Amino acid sequence: MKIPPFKEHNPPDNLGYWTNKKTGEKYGGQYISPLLIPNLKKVETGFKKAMKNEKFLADLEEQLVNHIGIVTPILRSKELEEIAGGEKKIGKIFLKRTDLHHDSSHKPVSAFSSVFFAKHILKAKKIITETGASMNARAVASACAKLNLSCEVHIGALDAEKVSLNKDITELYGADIKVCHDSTKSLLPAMAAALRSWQSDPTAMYVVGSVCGPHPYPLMVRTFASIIGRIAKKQMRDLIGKSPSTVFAVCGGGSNLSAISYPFYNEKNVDIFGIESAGKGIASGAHAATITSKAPIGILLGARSNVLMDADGQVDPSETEASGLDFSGTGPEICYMASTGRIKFRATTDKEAQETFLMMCKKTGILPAIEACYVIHAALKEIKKRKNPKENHLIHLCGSGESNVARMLKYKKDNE
Amino acid sequence: MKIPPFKEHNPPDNLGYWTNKKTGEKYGGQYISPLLIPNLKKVETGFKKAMKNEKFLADLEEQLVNHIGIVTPILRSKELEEIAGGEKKIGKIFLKRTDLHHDSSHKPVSAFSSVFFAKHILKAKKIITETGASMNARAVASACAKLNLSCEVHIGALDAEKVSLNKDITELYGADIKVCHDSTKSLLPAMAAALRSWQSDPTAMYVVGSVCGPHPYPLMVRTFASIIGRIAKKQMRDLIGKSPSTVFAVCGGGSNLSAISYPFYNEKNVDIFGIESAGKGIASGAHAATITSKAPIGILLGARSNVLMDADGQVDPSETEASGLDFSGTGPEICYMASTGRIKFRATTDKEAQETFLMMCKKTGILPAIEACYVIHAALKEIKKRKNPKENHLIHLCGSGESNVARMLKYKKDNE
Amino acid sequence: MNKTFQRIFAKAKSENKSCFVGFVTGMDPDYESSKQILIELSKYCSVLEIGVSFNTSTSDSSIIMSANDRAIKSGAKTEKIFQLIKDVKREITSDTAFVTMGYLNQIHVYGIDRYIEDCKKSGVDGCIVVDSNNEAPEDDQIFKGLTKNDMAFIKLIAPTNDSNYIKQSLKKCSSWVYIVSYAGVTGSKDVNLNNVKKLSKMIRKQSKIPIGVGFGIKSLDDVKKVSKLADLVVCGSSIVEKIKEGSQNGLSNKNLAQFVGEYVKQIAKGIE
Amino acid sequence: MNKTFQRIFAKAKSENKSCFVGFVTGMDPDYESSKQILIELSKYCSVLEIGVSFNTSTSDSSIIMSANDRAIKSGAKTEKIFQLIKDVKREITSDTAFVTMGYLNQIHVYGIDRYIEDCKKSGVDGCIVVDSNNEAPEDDQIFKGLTKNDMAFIKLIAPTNDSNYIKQSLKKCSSWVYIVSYAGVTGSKDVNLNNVKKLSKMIRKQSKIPIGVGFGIKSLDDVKKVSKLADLVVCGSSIVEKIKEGSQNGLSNKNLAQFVGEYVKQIAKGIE
Ligand SMILES: Cc1ncc(COP(=O)(O)O)c(C=O)c1O
Ligand SMILES: Cc1ncc(COP(=O)(O)O)c(C=O)c1O
Repeated sequence: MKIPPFKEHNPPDNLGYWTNKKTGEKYGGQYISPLLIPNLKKVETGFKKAMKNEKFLADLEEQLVNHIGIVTPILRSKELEEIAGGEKKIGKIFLKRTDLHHDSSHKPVSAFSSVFFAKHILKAKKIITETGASMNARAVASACAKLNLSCEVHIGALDAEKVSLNKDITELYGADIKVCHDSTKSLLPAMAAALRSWQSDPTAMYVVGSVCGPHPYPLMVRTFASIIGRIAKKQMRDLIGKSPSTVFAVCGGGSNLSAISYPFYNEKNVDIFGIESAGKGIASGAHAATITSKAPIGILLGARSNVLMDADGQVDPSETEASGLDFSGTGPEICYMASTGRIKFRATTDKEAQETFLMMCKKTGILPAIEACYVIHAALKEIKKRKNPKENHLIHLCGSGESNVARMLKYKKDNE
Repeated sequence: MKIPPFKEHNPPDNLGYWTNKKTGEKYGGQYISPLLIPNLKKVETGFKKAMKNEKFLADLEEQLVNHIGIVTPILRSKELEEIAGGEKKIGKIFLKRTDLHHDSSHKPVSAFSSVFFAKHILKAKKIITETGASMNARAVASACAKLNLSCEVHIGALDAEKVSLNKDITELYGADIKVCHDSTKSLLPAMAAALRSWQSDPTAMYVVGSVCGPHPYPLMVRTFASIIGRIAKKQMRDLIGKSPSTVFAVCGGGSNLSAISYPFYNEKNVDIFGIESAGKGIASGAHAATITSKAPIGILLGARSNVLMDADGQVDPSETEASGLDFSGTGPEICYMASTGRIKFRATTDKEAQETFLMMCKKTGILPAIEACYVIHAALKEIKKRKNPKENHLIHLCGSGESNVARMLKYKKDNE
Repeated sequence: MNKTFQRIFAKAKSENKSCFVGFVTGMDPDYESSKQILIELSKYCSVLEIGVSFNTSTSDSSIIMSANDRAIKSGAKTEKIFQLIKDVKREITSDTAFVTMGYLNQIHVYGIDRYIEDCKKSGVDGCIVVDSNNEAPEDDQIFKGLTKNDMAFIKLIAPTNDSNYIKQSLKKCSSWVYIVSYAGVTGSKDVNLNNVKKLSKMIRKQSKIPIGVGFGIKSLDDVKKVSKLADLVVCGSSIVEKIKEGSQNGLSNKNLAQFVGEYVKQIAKGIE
Repeated sequence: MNKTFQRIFAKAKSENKSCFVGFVTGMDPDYESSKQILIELSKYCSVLEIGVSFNTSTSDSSIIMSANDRAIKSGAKTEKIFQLIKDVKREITSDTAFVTMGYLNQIHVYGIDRYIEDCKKSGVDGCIVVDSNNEAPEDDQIFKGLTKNDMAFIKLIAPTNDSNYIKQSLKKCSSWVYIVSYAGVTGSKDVNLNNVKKLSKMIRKQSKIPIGVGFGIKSLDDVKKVSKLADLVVCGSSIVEKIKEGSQNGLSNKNLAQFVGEYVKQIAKGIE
């Protein structure tokens, strides 16, 4: 398959801001200690160079295709169509199967690309990253193993104590896991710890797990990840002769959402939906729905974006069953796209996602990542509401659920 | 990708025998209680019909491509070439990445095909299968969930007690798991229990986990599974303009070996290697190396083939770290191919496989199924010995190691 | 037809009765007890069917599988089963027929010709080989060997078998044919008389061969009913269960034999 | 230049000494103790740098992060830090400069203009905003607000920053500039004098602004050495560690203040 090349059609300005022209609100930027400014400039310059380096891009694509297995199928799911009311009522439903990637989620695409970039463009010898549920750590550690770079992973002490398949795999891949005892002992302080570590070691490169962090990370990650959407768009053309009517993706930091929807930003006829975790319900306050809960703008991990925080600016911990969505912010470009209304947002509760997980297993024979169940639930609801037999719906099935099995089997048995 | 159609070039006779012309020895057949004969005849007739049914074959292929994700990449592994002595000394090494399949191994290909066949050709409403490590059960249960058939899985009591990711996933897919307390409480009595259950329910269909069992199972499973090899062969042509010099695959029952090597049977220039588990060493007696240990011919689970057994014909339990290879027999066609010398056999000890597992994680960023580590070790050894820079080697990386993580991490820590 | 069966059938005919067939796994729970059980059972059974254990049998119920496990644990081997039969025959005077029941792998490993020879030597009258396919070369070899040595090849026929299969099977049956009363495993369901009637009819169209019926016969009443339809009434799982029960209660040797014998005596009364 | 700093630098110059800057996280471990600590430290410090806690700061060491945690737990909020400064200033007579140190998010949420106003009201003399990018609009706004209100905007400069970055930073620095002695986090390594020399040289080429040095200064000897090179010597992590040590040993309020003061007194003697 010939993969369409990347085209920039939502560039930030030179300082890494996306500005909402109506409100004047800025998203993104580079708010970081002066100690990290040179590191970021190196990444920025390197990234610009990389995107013009044909050989780099070709080599990277070759590895993504043959190692990450990025040309995953798009599966038409008659089972889900049935559940939503039948093709004759609601049209067709397609699943982009990035659960079939190496290391079982969309994450390895940007993780591998970033590490490949670090090795070949920046000539770095070491990668620093952070992790919550270890999906990102696993992907980064895998890339480091293959590309022979050392890998340092920061993880909150609470997350480190949890039994975690992905964490164990990260260890097998040879990563050096640093446990962070700061603050909430979870993802956010681990991210801060990773950034601090990078501050001490400018020859290393920091890799972020989503479209977050200071400029140029949000730009770089979505650019790398968008190969998923470029392929999906082409596949939809091959399948139905045109782009889908809707694109649905879950949104934690926003990488899988931008990964699949970015290439459709300019297509007005394609409705794009980002789905957040409403946790125990938005009203309960225990959720990870930054956008849906209308969280204010803050400056988190180096960028302006919507942030769950209290009146004094202390960041509130998010709460959700999906550890991959357990994040108090959202990537700046996504926040910008939400502010313009180009991406519409919905939120699914943990309970709804858990029920969707069981449904997916039993009715479709697919073991989805729990993260993906938030989007599937919301998509089915939206599709039922749209009730348009002429439509084609594309849902990003962004991961496989091996690491959710123990908790979900317990949930199943507790609720039988 | 246009997948080359199946061509029969090693047919058994009408009774399901492959006969070694030199020795007169027969492999295969249909040794089963008269109660099962009608069930088998139905499968036999159905299978013949199916292979001529263009629509069935096209629909099946469509599902295999889009649901199982069968067009997995072939990855050239420079890391393994380096380890074997460098491209300039040993040529090129390619990995067929069936670890990227839905449900993470080669098994779902024949499992899904068999269940699809049961539904559309036999109009069965229920599937019966057996399992050891639950890799097969997981794949069959997934197919049953998607195709809306009920699924009954027989598992030995000892296997059922083991913590097993695949067993839990099988349950999530909605399978009815029947624990079997007979005999060694492991895979073999579970297979017998599955066959007996089928005896009681002729409207169900039995699905076997490998190229074993009474005729037509060995024929049917390798025919379905060979799509892997058909694709791989075409991919190798696209990559290097010809077939590889060698094909390496691990051999438990033999399904992944026939899956990849079948389409090369007629190509004399392609050396085919099957790799067994030597467990603690062939001499120790604690192994699963039916062919390498020169096990005699027996009649196991309905077919003549080489069988690990004592002087009185009681089947000996196999012993190996790889639960997917923990089987006292080998499929009849494979035994036949071993007897003619067309497939050469090697065996790898558990210890060697475990070290290979750690090496793969650390050096290639791939988490292989422990089963696949037996073949990788033996392949590297053989490739080093051949020392031919003009050769292209194809190794079947037949599964992903999520379910091996806990044991392997323990092994790693114990051996550090 | 095998001589012993000839005599047994002739006697049964003269009494206007059918024959009772008792099944046990050889050497369950051990050699000596099994010997005593067979001796005791010979008082009530015209035919003794003796299972040769295979640890990976594909058609036995869990009841028989456990018996196999017990027997193998106590050292059951093919040659020991022959020894057992010889020992039993030495101690009984009744005109009882002996049939072995087993799977092909055991025979194949033992050597088909050697197996038949040893059957002959130990006074076996017929063999059941559950998984011997009519069309398999081994099946032909067994058939020829048994026939040459005046022993019966006893084939199983199931309700799901078609007339073609029945025809093939009957060709190789010389003394009697064994009807399986339902599609399932031994001991799992109740005997199915409708199936028996249907199958008997099909067989009768082709042959006059005596018909045995098994699977699910476990009470006096079952025996009575089947006795009306069949020439031989086979009772297996329920006897094996009794052996297990008795031996779990600490019985062995003659005590166990008596306990099991009591049960067989009761149900064998149903023979009419 | 801010008036307080003007006086402090003049005095220091007259004594041919540099100035000692003591850092604590405001409200660590609690409001009252923190107040007493600041009062006590004012005896030995020309400048008091007070951290405004942010629970997700990207540049603080674990030592400071823990202090932040303790402060937040005891109710630290931006407005309370202003209150604290006011309370402290009310009780001291020394001519000490007060600097806040924090992250942009706190200020952004508080409101930049409101923050500057409240700084002014509570007698703050300057602000460090660790993650305020020179090129960001917020940075301009802060710079303008502080300048207008005669407060210092104190920028950090790291050994890895290039001359262009230094130039940009110096443009916004009115009272002094803060040199980070090594690329790392506070308290993690020893002060790097080579870096300091190099950076000072680069700065001196462009400006006569007083230079402060921090990161890794924790002993009398460190203070002595840095004192020779810099106009201000900043000591943070080691003071914060003393607060932790004292409060873990059960000290609070004046007792804790005295314990910490004792330490600061000792190392501040290194000022030359
Ligand atoms: C499977 C899966 N989906 C989604 C996410 C959410 O991340 P993002 O919104 O950045 O794509 C994660 C994060 O780990 C994940 O593992
Ligand atoms: C990953 C994997 N490889 C290999 C095997 C061996 O099976 P076979 O030899 O039948 O392909 C198994 C069996 O479960 C397996 O799971």
